[in-house]
Amino acid sequence: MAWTREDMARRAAQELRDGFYVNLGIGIPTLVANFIPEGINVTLQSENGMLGMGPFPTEDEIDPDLINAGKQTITELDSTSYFSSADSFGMIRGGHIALSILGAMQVAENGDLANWMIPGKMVKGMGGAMDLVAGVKKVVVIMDHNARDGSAKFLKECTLPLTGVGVVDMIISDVGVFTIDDNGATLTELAQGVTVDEARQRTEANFKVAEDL
Amino acid sequence: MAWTREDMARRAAQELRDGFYVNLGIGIPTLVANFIPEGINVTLQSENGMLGMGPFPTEDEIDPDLINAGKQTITELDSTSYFSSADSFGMIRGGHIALSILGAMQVAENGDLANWMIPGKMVKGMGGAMDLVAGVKKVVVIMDHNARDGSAKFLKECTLPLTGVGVVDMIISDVGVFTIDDNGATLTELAQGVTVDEARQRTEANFKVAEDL
Amino acid sequence: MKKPYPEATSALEGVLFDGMTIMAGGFGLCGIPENLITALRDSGTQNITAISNNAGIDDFGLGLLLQTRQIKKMVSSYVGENKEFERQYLAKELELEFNPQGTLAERIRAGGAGIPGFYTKTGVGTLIAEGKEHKDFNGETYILETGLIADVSLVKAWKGDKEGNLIFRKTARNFNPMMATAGKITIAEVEELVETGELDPDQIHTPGIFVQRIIQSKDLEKRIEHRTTRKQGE
Amino acid sequence: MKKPYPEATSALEGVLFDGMTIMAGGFGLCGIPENLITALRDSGTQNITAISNNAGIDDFGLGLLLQTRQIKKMVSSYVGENKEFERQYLAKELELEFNPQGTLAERIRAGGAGIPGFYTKTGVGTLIAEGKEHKDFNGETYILETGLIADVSLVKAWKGDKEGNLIFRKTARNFNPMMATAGKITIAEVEELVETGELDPDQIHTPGIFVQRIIQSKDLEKRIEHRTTRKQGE
Repeated sequence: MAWTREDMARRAAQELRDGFYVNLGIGIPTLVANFIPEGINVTLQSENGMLGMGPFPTEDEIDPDLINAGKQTITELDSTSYFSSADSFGMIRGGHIALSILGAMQVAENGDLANWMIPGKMVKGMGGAMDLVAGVKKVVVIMDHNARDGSAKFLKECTLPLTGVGVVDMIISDVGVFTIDDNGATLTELAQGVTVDEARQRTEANFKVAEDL
Repeated sequence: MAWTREDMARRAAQELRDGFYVNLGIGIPTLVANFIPEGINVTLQSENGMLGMGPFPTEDEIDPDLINAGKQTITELDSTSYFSSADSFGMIRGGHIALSILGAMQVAENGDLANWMIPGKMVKGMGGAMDLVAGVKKVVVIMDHNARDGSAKFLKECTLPLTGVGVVDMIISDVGVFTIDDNGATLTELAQGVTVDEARQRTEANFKVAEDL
Repeated sequence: MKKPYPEATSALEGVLFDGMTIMAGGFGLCGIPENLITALRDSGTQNITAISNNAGIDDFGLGLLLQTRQIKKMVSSYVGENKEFERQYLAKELELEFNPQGTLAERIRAGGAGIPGFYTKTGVGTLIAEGKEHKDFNGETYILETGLIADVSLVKAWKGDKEGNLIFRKTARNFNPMMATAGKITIAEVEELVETGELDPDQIHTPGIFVQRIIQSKDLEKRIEHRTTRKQGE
Repeated sequence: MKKPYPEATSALEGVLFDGMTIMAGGFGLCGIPENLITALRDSGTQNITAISNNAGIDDFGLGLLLQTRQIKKMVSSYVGENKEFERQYLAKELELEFNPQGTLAERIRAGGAGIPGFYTKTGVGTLIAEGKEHKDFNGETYILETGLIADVSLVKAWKGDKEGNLIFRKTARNFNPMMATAGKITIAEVEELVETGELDPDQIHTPGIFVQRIIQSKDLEKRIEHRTTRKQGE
């Protein structure tokens, strides 16, 4: 029984450290906010110009001037500040955000990331993804380990157009956790019920296996 | 009887147009604010981060957090806004200021300006002068036509290190008014009691003389 | 030099021309100049290059100008919310230039601040970097991006005064402040147009020097794209 | 991750080292981090490279660190107010790098925003341009300037909260906001340290992400360089 989306989000939340400023992508990464460990205080950045993102609003609290980067209505906190898009991406590009958690279509064993474009299909645009992976100190990908057709998404080389080169530091998938550094990829954790063999079978990328597995 | 400092400031004020945003340098240029024509509304920028500079304060109004680029205490107006030095020079560099009026050590007939440094002497720094002359749409110099030793300051070529190349559009001196454009310099007005001959005698630069003189 | 205009149509008078470049503020439908976009549509101006983070939705925001085929080219970071956009793009009726969102924001800021080019590591090694100058600083590779300016910038603020000083509200700020600096002519619409002196000078986000014309918005809809809520007490 | 510190000396603990680069906010004596400068002097840190628009006066501001010979190099736009500076410079005891004020401000902003280099026309054809890369954009020549960062930035704000959010007052803002973004560690001193939530989120000039430590200033002098007045009724 591999990890569910919630399991992945819960595992990603363990990467948070007290005092971190964090940017969460759309989709599963958004769920990470639900699993922030007790005693850990993190501040969520929304790249459309907000630091200190609160929960979704109640019906009464909805404010059309207050949305996140996924264009969802949200709320503010005591600690909140607002700023322009230029200042927001100055923050991101300047390396002030500790951690970005986002989704992926493909990741390569050297950390290359593809998550914005499928040639031949209508392209919606990269939004802030290229800026985030280029600027944020640590990039964690949460993704289903395989595509719907079963093909591998963790590859020797990405076949889709890249979002960034060598930018991914960690993959959290239903199979487990992989870290990527200058020495390549390493499987460091397995989801319950998943074996190293299954992980290998479902992966095209080369990876080492941590000694304790 | 050539122009006094007040005469020069009064003449410079005639370059102001309604709605202009203007930056006035330290010294005689500051006096221009006293001669703004009736019905003309101009907004003074102070490059340390203020738009809408008011008059000097009364003793009661002095505020150490409110100074101009000459580090003098000043006051604010109803229209005032404050901003950072980066935003202030973005405004200047981006061409949003219509007119800068400043002093000069030397001006060349092609509009080169030298006003920040005398080699061999202690150099205080250029402050914002290089940014202003590079970014502001029209640059007017107010200066004594000759140095204390009688030597010319309006030259064929500047001998002092430059503040900007080809940046001066107009000189207002005790001798009169010179305009400078791609066709060179032209004497367009004479101070009362000054002849074209005297202007030539006191100038090294080549200049044409306007037909009406 | 009176900046206030009675409404959007008159505020656009004399500054529009076919083939022009327009910047329009907003992120999604948040903080968009609704009145000015409608007036621009009604003006019939053709072959517009529109610089805006998004392209609106089919029947709101810049989508209105797509419906009428007034836009020739979009410069954006994300256009995923607009079906008409997709149709025109796939039919090659519309040009599209994608910029990473931070690069787009910085290019606009640079344009307004007299910076013709800057280096960024965003997009290095991707399609975005193709044909762009590469340069190393301290052992890392960066690409050269250029400043952007517009013939007219349309921005939306919360409050403004008669000098054109603007204050934005919450995440409706987004691209508006930079676009205000990057328009040869900037026209602002504000929810509340107040007398000069009513805004605290320390809190002004956009100094009036950047705003040539200003109107008070009428009948703002402020549509919400994704109304996401939690239950009371959750 | 508690940001508030009891006073300047403890706020500087563990982040200082000989040969370090410091940014210090302020324009003239306006908006300078008085307490932090005094504490830096008392720390005895040597061979400092100080990036600051000015160098203080003989007995105030960064002048205090010149008296004690703790500064090896200044990066400034104007140092005309300081006799001790002049003496040390002429005696070659002090290095000096002049930057045009706007270039200095932009270099600091760039450093904080991850921009390693940008082009400007400021200084083209002057001594400032010597040895710098020149590049043409649209037929005009510009020079390449680089981003600046500091090991520690010392900034002064009016109000701050315990998250490090800052609000500046009037022209005391000046270089402080950019320097806050460009310090690997940024330490702020504020006239009023308030509880988180007391500052309006739309009015925060420097978001807390840029501020690692914060103190409330004690015994501020806020000295005035040129007390210039008009008579009542003038």
